[in-house]
Amino acid sequence: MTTESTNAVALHDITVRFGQLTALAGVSLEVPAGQRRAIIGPNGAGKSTLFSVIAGTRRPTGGRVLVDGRDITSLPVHRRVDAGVVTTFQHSSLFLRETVLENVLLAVARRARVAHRWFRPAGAYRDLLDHSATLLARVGLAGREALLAGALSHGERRQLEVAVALAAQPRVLLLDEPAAGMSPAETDRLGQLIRGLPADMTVLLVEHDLDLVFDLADEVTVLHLGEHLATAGVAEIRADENVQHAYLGTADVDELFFEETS
Amino acid sequence: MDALATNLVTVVEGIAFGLLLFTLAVGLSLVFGMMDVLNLAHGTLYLVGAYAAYALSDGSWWGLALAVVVGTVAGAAGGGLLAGMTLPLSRRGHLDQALLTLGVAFIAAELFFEAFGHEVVPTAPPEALRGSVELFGRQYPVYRLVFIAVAAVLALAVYLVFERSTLGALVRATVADREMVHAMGVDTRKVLFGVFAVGAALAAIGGTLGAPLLAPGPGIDERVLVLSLVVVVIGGLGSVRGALLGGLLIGQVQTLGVSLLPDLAPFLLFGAMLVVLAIKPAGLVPAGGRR
Amino acid sequence: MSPDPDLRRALRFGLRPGRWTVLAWAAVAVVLAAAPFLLNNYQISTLSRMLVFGLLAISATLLTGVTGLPTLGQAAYFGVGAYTAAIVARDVTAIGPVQVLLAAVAAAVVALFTGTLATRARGVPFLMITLAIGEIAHSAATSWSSITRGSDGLSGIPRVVPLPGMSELRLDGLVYYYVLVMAALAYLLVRALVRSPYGLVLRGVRDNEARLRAIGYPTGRYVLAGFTVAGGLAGAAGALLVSVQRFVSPGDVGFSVAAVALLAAIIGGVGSLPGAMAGAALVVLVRDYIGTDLGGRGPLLVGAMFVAVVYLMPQGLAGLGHQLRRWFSWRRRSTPPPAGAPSSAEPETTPDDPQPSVGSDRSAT
Amino acid sequence: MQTPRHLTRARSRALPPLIACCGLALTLTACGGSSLGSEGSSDGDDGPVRIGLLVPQSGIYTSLGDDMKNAFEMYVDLNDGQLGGRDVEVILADEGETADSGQAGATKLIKSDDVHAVTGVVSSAVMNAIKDMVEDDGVPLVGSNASPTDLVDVDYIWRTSYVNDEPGIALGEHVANTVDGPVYLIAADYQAGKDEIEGFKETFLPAGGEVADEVYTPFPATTNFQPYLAQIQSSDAAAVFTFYAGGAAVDFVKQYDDYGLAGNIPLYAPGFLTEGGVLPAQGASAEGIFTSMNYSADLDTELNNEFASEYVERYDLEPTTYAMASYDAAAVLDQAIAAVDGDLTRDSINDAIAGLGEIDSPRGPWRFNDGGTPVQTWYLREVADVDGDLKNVAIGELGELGD
Repeated sequence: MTTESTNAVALHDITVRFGQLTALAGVSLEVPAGQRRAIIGPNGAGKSTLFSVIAGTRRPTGGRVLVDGRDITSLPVHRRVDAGVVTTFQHSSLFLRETVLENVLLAVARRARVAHRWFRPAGAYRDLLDHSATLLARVGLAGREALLAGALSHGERRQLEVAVALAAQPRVLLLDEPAAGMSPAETDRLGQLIRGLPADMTVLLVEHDLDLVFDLADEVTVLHLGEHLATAGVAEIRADENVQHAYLGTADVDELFFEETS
Repeated sequence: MDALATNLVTVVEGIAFGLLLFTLAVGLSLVFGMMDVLNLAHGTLYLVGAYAAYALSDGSWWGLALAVVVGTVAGAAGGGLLAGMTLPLSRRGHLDQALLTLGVAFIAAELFFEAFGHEVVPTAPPEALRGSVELFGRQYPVYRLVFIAVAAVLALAVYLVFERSTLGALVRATVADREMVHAMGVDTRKVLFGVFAVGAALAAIGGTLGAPLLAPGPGIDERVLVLSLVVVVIGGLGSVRGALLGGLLIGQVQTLGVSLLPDLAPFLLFGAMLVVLAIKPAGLVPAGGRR
Repeated sequence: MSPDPDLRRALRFGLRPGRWTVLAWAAVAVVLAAAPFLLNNYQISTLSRMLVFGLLAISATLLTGVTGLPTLGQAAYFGVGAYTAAIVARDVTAIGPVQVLLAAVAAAVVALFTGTLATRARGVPFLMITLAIGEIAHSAATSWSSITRGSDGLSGIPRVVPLPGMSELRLDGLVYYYVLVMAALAYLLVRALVRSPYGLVLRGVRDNEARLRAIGYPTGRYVLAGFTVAGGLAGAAGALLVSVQRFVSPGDVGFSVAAVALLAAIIGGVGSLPGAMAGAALVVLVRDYIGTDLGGRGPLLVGAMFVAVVYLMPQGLAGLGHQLRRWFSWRRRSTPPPAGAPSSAEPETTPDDPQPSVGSDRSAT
Repeated sequence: MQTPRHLTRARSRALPPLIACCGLALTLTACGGSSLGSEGSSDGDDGPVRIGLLVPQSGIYTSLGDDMKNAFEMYVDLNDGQLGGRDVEVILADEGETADSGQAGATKLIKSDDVHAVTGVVSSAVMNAIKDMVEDDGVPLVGSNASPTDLVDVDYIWRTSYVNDEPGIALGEHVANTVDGPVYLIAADYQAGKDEIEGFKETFLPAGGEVADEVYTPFPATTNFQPYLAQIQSSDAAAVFTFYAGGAAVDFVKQYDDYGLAGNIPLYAPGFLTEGGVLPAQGASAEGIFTSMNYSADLDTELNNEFASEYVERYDLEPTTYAMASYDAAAVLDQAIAAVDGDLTRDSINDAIAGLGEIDSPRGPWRFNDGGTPVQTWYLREVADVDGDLKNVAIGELGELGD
């Protein structure tokens, strides 16, 4: 089994309670470095809560979060980014009154340690501008640099979300339903983008578009009612009785998985 | 024993001042908590009630009753006017609302002083309620005791309406999520106008009844505004219980606190607020709200 | 797909100012330089006062407009700066720039300490904490009479000496030039800051502080630094006030000065530096210059001005250009655009940002 | 590539500076005179003599401002529009409430309206704010109220009212002799309050008086005096000496009565506590309060009866010390301008004032001492009901001060 240190992300017995409601009940998980791990489960399974615990926006009631073997359970959000953990938001959360380029530049400037410079104009940092523009081109926003982020369509905002996250140079990238509200063409482009991510970057993906999930994921983790139901390769998960039961209850299993993939 | 008696009377005085602060602040808290409108003309609404008391209450019971009625109606009308003026600004954030309402406050204050003079005007309570009575071995004005009773009843009524009745539930729901209530087919604009008018009327009643405690004159509208803001922020935005708790706390700070720590007096009001905000930034009893 | 040759076009403040802007600023420079030759002593001292309050309004704009934290406390640091400069002028040196520097440092230190508490809050609690800081500073100025000489104020302040070796400035016109130079210097510093990466981070705090944290920024430290810089700026403005009126009293620390600073920033168009200067000039013009002649009608006029600005100029003075241009373009097209024509995809975002609301910002999603 | 949205704004962002500069250009064209030339000079012209009247017309001191404006204009009117035999142009400026507004008004009068002399000024903070400008520009200022104790060795500033601590000094000895037991000192926490308390102690302590306690209440925040009054009751004070004016005076006197101190613990104070408009607002609560003042409306002298009756007829108000001092300021200017032979300049007027001897006044005869403040008789007054109206009734003299 992979030793402790090579795991990019390890969760030990993570519990999250809201009063009486238990969102996560003792979830343990290990994601080796460089793996593309998808996390699926019906609504209310605790997917987003799990992400918020890893990203640091929510403190677990119990259990520990380790990244590269280091315990980051009590680290604030911005220190986790320094540790390489970067997340995108389910409802896109951008700097709507700044331009598209500036949205990415903010993350790039932080990484380049120039964010505190107060005298030279932002325009003087040509290399950072070019790097930001390159990232925008990769997510398909080439030419939209000068627009205000607030002026983007919903799909384009999702693309900018990913660009901003990549600009923070993550080692562990958390994508929270990146394809939500995207057109098929945009979803394909997103798939290519994720596939093209560097091999050493670990990617955790929460997504309802199962075609995208099964296409991209090395392994899939299924959560159900706050519990870790199963983790396995794509094939085993599709065949797993419990998973089908979890998704469909007792209904007939056929029509869920067997429609033709054109 | 003597010192205890003095402090007890001061505590009673703190309750009287605290209840006055409640009637002033609850309107501002609801309007701000619910309509998200920063109304800096709230102090002027106090002047509406106080000057009504000065002009109409001639020492008789009828005078006072007339003053209360006129004060309430004028206050409600003032509230409606302010609601109408701030409605077009609802999309533009608090700063524009602050600029507008402060402008209205400046204009209204000047009109009042033009009419009633820049002097502090005599606002004597009705004949029957003048004079003092024995309390803990000290003399205590009758009017302030009556004021405590009336203000307590008023506070209870406001509490019951807003926290216990269906109308109150509707209002609190609008505080929590205006869009959802609107989606349920309720014309939230009527609710908002209603709350603005009721909040303003409460401030005006506070002015009419509180005039003998805090007489109307130049600078009083700013003092009432600042006191109301402190009480609202300490109590918690948009919550009736918060306004009551905040009012009583500040009432004691401004009386008991001042008598126990006289040389710290200038710093007590805002020092107390800083302490509360440092511990609970959302106030003592934060309303649900979408803050 | 090589990226666009000059990306600076894609920055809010990236571009070199266009022909129009350079022309406008040149005109302003000429007028300001010529003012002392054309104005009498009273008008020129009013103009100096406008510059002082303009600088104070810019310190308010840095917090309210750029960082999205409306403040009612800048009068406290304005007062700290003024009293520091007054005491330095009386007991240490009459050299202006030294007074301004010491005043700015003193105010910045006070801002740093009080900021640690204030910047933990946002929205209404932040506004109220700054109001409290202002009122406590006002009470302190009144009661610590051993230092501030209490409510009657500190007078007997020598005239300002612009540079070591020069003689003191006796004529109001010369004092005006000194204030103009110092104010211009401060203005350019703030303008640079707004255009810098740091300025971008402050704007990020205003737009979406949660996302800023999620890309690695310890936002608290950046906001506290911004709060301290704004405090220092207000302190510098206080020092210039002392050079103009050679007197400082608790009145200069009170709520009315804090309100003027915030309102000038709003009238100017939140977030716009030239707008803040223009807003402060308008408020001082109405309150001090016109108000004194109206026999007590001053506050009435100021109130009417506020109401007028809110309704007639939604984006303040800075937004006036945008409004006029849209009004002209609508008239030139004579017929309004056909109903079916797709209105531009962009939602109507104003050139200088819709107002940051004190509470939660619902405009984002 | 879509035209970038913010490019189109570059032009519109140019407009705010443009607006600011045309506004300025407009104001420039409207006026002449250079601020780089010599100091403003109002020498040698033989037009009307211009007197600047700087009194509050907005804010909390407005009623004092009205008294001073009424009395000054009454004197000029009674002299058919002349002072010292020359036509007079009275230029009004609003002193307002703060040092800023006062300084703006004074700067306008001295540097723009180029007045020969200035009179008025209610607030001590404003007096401090403008004294350097008045001295440097050499403009005679005949102040008719504000008079901080530390305003000394000035050449162009005269005060027809009093010095801030004199009302206290006047009462000290009298209270020590008439009250057996400690006296509680309580005043508003600003400079005038401190001056009054220090002045009172200056004569009270040497005369054997004993102080129960000395407390200052935050100004202007305090409107609720109950906590302080409770402390007074629980102390062994046999009498109280206090200083309040305006709204605070109304609150203090009414609550002094409400909480049962009136009638049990005698109250002494400088006349401002019950002077002018505050007395009707206090009503019966003010009865029996002893105050010291340099004037009382019911002084039975031929000049005062004339002055008081004329004032009541014109303004339907009893004259106050503020009105009397402003009336005397007009008298000082009247006599000074008459004494000037040759060019009427700021300096010639100032020198004439310095040369004035005794000035007859509704308060009785007085003259300037070498500090520029009056040497005058102080009166003890008591608030009494005089056929239905409450008035400050003069019941004795407290001796002469200011020498």
